[in-house]
Amino acid sequence: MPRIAFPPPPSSAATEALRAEVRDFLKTELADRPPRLRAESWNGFDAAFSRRMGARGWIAMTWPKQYGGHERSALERYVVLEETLAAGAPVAAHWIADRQSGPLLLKNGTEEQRRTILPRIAAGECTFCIGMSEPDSGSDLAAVRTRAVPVPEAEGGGWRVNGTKLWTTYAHKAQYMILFCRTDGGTEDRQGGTSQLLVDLTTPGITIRPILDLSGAHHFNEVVFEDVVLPADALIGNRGEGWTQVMSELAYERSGPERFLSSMALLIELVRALGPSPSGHAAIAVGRLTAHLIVLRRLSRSVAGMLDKGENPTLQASLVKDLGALFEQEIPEIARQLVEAEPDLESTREFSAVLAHTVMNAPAFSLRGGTREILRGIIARGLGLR
Amino acid sequence: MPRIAFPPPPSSAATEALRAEVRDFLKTELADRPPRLRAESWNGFDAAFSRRMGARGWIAMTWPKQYGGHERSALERYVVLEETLAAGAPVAAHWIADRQSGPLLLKNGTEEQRRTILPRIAAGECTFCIGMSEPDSGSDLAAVRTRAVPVPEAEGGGWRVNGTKLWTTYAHKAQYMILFCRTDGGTEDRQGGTSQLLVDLTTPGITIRPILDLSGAHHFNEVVFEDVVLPADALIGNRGEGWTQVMSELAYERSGPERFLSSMALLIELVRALGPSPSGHAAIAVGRLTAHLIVLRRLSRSVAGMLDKGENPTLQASLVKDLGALFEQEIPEIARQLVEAEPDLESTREFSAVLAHTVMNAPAFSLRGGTREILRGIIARGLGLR
Amino acid sequence: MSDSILADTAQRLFAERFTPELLRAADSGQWPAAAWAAVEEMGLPLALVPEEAGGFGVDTLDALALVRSAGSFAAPVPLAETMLAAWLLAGAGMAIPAGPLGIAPTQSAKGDLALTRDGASWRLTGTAHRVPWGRVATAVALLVEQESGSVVCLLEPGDWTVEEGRNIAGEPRDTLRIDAVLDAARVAPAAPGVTPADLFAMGATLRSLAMAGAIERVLELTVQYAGERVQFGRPLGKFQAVQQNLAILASQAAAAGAAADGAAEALAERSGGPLRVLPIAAAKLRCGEAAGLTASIAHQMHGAIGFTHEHVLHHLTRRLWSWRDEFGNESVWALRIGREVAEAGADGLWPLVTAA
Amino acid sequence: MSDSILADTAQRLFAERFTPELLRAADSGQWPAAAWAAVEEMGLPLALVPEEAGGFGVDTLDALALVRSAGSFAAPVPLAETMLAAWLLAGAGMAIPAGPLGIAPTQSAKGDLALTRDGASWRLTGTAHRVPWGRVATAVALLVEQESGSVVCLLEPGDWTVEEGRNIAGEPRDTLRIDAVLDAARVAPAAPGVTPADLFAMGATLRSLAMAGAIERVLELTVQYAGERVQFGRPLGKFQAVQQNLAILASQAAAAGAAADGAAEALAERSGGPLRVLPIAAAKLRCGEAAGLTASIAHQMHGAIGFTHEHVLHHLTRRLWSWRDEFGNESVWALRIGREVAEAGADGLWPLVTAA
Repeated sequence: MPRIAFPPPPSSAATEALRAEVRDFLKTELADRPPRLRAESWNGFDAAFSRRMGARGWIAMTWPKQYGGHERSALERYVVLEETLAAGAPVAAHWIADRQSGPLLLKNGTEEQRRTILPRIAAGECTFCIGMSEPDSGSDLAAVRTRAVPVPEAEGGGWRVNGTKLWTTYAHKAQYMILFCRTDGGTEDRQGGTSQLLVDLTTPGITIRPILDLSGAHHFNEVVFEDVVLPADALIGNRGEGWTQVMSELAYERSGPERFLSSMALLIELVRALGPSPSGHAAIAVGRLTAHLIVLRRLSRSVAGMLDKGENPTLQASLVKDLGALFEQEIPEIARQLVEAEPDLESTREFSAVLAHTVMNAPAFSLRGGTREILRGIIARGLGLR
Repeated sequence: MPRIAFPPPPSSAATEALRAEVRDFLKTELADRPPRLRAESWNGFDAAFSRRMGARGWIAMTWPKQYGGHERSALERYVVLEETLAAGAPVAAHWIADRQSGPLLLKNGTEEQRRTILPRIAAGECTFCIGMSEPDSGSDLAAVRTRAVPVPEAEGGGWRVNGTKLWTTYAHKAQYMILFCRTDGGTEDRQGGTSQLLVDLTTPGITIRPILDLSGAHHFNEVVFEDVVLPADALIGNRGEGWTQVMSELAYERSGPERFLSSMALLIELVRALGPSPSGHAAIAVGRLTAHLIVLRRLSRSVAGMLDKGENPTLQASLVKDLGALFEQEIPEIARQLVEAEPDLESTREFSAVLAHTVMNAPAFSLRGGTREILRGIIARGLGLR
Repeated sequence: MSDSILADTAQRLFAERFTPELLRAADSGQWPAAAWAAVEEMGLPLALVPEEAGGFGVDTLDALALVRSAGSFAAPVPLAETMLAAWLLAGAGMAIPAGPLGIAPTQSAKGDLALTRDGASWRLTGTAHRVPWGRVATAVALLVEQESGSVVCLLEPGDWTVEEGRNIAGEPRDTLRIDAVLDAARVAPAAPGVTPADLFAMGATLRSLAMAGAIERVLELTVQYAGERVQFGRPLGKFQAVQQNLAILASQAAAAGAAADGAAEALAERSGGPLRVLPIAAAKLRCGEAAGLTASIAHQMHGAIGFTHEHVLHHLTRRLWSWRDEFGNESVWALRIGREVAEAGADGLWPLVTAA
Repeated sequence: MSDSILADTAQRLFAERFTPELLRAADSGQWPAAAWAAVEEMGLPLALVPEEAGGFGVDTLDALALVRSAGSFAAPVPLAETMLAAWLLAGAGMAIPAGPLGIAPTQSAKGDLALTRDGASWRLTGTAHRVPWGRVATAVALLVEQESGSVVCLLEPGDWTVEEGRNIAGEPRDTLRIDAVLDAARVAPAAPGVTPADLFAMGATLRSLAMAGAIERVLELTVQYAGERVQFGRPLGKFQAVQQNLAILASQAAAAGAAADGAAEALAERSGGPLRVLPIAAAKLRCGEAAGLTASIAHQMHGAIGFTHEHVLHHLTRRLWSWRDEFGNESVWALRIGREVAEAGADGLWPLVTAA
């Protein structure tokens, strides 16, 4: 069996000054943000806030300066990330681009794409969305049917795209989409023949329709492509290597603080509701959750340290994600038994509103970025069992 | 999807007099039986107690009188069973025969077997063991290698048996074994070619060796057959139908009170240790377990009612077993956090001793009679998924 | 009306009326007046009322089964509440108004409501919290504890002002600010032995039944989905990991169903004496626990599909998340059982279980 | 000695000495004297003792790693306890006797022990409960709280009578009835800041490390077994249901390992000031929780095989079941953290977590 090492995370002493700075900033920025909005975690969208984060240099922190980045360490980025998430700051306007699309372009984009787009992301002025799932492809990405066909040079070149993407978060507010689609072969080729394309969402032929989630909120969208023509250089990386590129993105993003802080607002409100002298029962429950949080954070920071050293901790990252989702989902189930309050989005009590939000969103915590069952299959493979 | 009905269990009013009688009997019988022994549940062995149960008419309750039975209802039998198990009475000397081997002989045995053996079981004077598992066949019974070969008439007839059985509970105290073995074909035939034989354990060629369990106790045995010759009428039921016969035994025995009362002694000692004024925390925990127990008992009695009517509630029985094992396994995990006491088999405190016993035995609750994974597979099939 | 005809007719009505479109409309705050009228037309709200008080002579267990059935359709109408209010009024010898009726889902009415003499009339003041569908109620039946015993008060629109609220399933849960002068005809002693704690337990029974119904339906939907949805070239239901989860779902449905049945029996067998509360407490707790697990597994199996507003699943799961907290959550009832066990003592535990 | 040489040498020694046969013998009450002598020969019991006090200058983290390693072999010797006793004695400036040493695993020594002046000497009376391997200890180091601060007492055989006891792993946990007159050389103030609560937290750290080691080993054994054992014509590990369980096992091992590392760091970084207790509390709780889950899954996967006395699995799982309750179970440490969180308040929660 391969040994699954989690080396000690890098010392955080060096980043404490940055942490204090971020906390100060957030304290002012979020002074009026009620817990029920903080509970939205990374789904909170505030373009102005994102611009101010950009102005502070807290987006694109690790990227090269020539593309608007700040060449700071992954650990410094980690500190900014965990502080903003723990505080329930509205990061959605810059978060996807900072976390996923920007790094993809940095690694695989054209020089033109890097030069024009990355600085705008860094400034907090450019929102991305990710076009992955389709009506008949959930966790099974190889089943995508959206297709990009090369347009003959004679007809102007580029790609003609047709298909439908589902569950595209914030497509209705984004400027760009990273589109995962088929350029060659068919579903029988499984992962082969898939590619990633950069899509300017103002391109003609794109229709974005809201998909309301179970609480009636609008985060998701259906994005329909009807004979959408993209330029030739819309291709990111290599034709036919879409799957490989996506997998390497996903593996690295399984273990960040976003994987265990989704219910943080509720945990905080729980502590508030219980007050300074909780019953033994309540103190034990909160103490236990706090212990789990401390350990999860250590695991996550350990993976961050490995990533910073250029290692490939795919298995470790999967373990953190699995543990993190369990923790996030456990919090509402525990909190609701400790405080007498029914979940109620519109309640005058913040605890009730935060509880309602968290109860209704918790099921997604073990779906997004691959279901729990798939994740555990990946872990089993890492243990040498498949 | 097939509807999984659990009809209301039969009213217990008619059996209350019997219940009172059993409680009275057990109160006297078990007056000096300390909780640490009651915790053995159906592993407690006391031949004298079994004889007294027999004398009371509380073994073989539903069998025909001509074979020593008492022709009472399945519901009356259920009452005796749950009362003895809840009280932690030592039933092992008669239990396997009453529950499994006797009914098998009643259904499939020869008239001679019925006439000679069943009355002795009913009297609590005849202990059976079940020879199922083998070194390379755990849950996969089709993999048995113990083989019974017909002996030519010229050489005296009957069966010659060779092979090894493992985990045979109380083989060292039993007079008989119901042996599951192969009479025809090979493992490639899967279930086909297996049969059940009645084995008098005093037959030459049989060696019984103890297998100590993880607490060092001796319940299990290895039983080795070396050219053991059994009479021709040792065959129970039909040659080659061993698997079918075993499955119909198992299905009916998935849902009795033995499937959720294994940790009852600990639950009782927990209530005792907490006293009349438990903390809110402890009261909630005990209240929850009690609610689960009430509901499990209702489910189990509902299945008993269906069996009594001659229905075939295989799916329902599997659900009860799965829920029951979870409940039994949860009790030690909850109890240990509510009372300050380390588990200790030799402790002067009964709670510690009962806790130790239950912690160490709990893993078996979801193994015996088919593992949890296999059980859930059976349930899934019942839902129409396989 | 014969039992199974009632059940079948009601189920057909629910299936016809409580369509996904209607559920969505109700979710956005619309009162399904026509559907309610059809339910009322069938007489279902009077199912718990004895024949001599204007009911149809429905067996109590059959009446309660209607609530379970309505739960399985996520019926967005106060059928259970109106049944309960009608029963309460009938017990007090009062006439039962037509239309959806309200009750207050609180264990103790003390503190929140004050009933005082006002000449020949009475004056009732105070607040009733989270009254289901208070905004459309044609009347509200409240049980108020007085020195002399429990008293039923019949309130009519105008007796209260409404502050609208909702549970997370979108069902109205309104706060009624009450200041009413009630003439003698609208105030009467409750049937013997009926206390606010009793009414609370009855409410818990109705919610348990509704949860059991919803859980069974969620199981059905999920098994069906797993059989149809293809991933990685096979139906989901062929994956062992999915099968194991669905087996757990089925066991929760079984437990919830049996628990709710037990509560219904306790309620049905009552005749004047005190309610057998233990089976009811066990049911509300067990159904509440099953509700959470069921919702979680069903969403896990449905994936993103189950999260869309268009899908029927969330009408059921959001009700499960709401109902498990109404009329006492798991902790509330567990504490009640736990105290009873502590009083019975270690050797009283098993007798207490067999008597439940 | 270089760090990894120490670790490797120790591991080789453990593997060589703590064979299944030795574990079984120890289980039946035999003291593995030769194996202990070899451990002592290597100097391992002095690993926490500073060089200036007779130690070998081992880095604290490396010293603690030995306990984890011993845990993974279910080593039936008081290595952790002797390390702790030696550290305690060294801190008080006392000589460290050879042989296995005992300590008392209680949070507060108050009530159980009384230390009084007896002329130029001292008199210590009372009871030390569940002293690991008390029966073979050549000396026992006890920390007694006095008005003046914590005092270390060095007891020798003859100072106590033994009532033998065992934990469920068969490890000696003896009650010592103490009535001893101690000359001044055997009584000394503890190192500054060292209290019984501190010693208890150190014990919790050592048990966390041992659990982390045992859990890793259980994972390894179980993955190996699943890869080898064939059922229904395939290795167990090819079944999706088994894979899902082993993934959970791996995640528990990861959490336990990281938690124990955190506790070890807190202990290692201490220099005179108070211990950072939060990471230690989190570790004991988290490892304890992982211990239960690990044992349960491992036995589920091993089936009946894991239940036999002959198999090595239970030497590890029974230790996990014992160790999670020693030096404070999950509730004890959760309460401690919970009280600290309540004091910090809602807005202090996150800063408290990042400082842990």
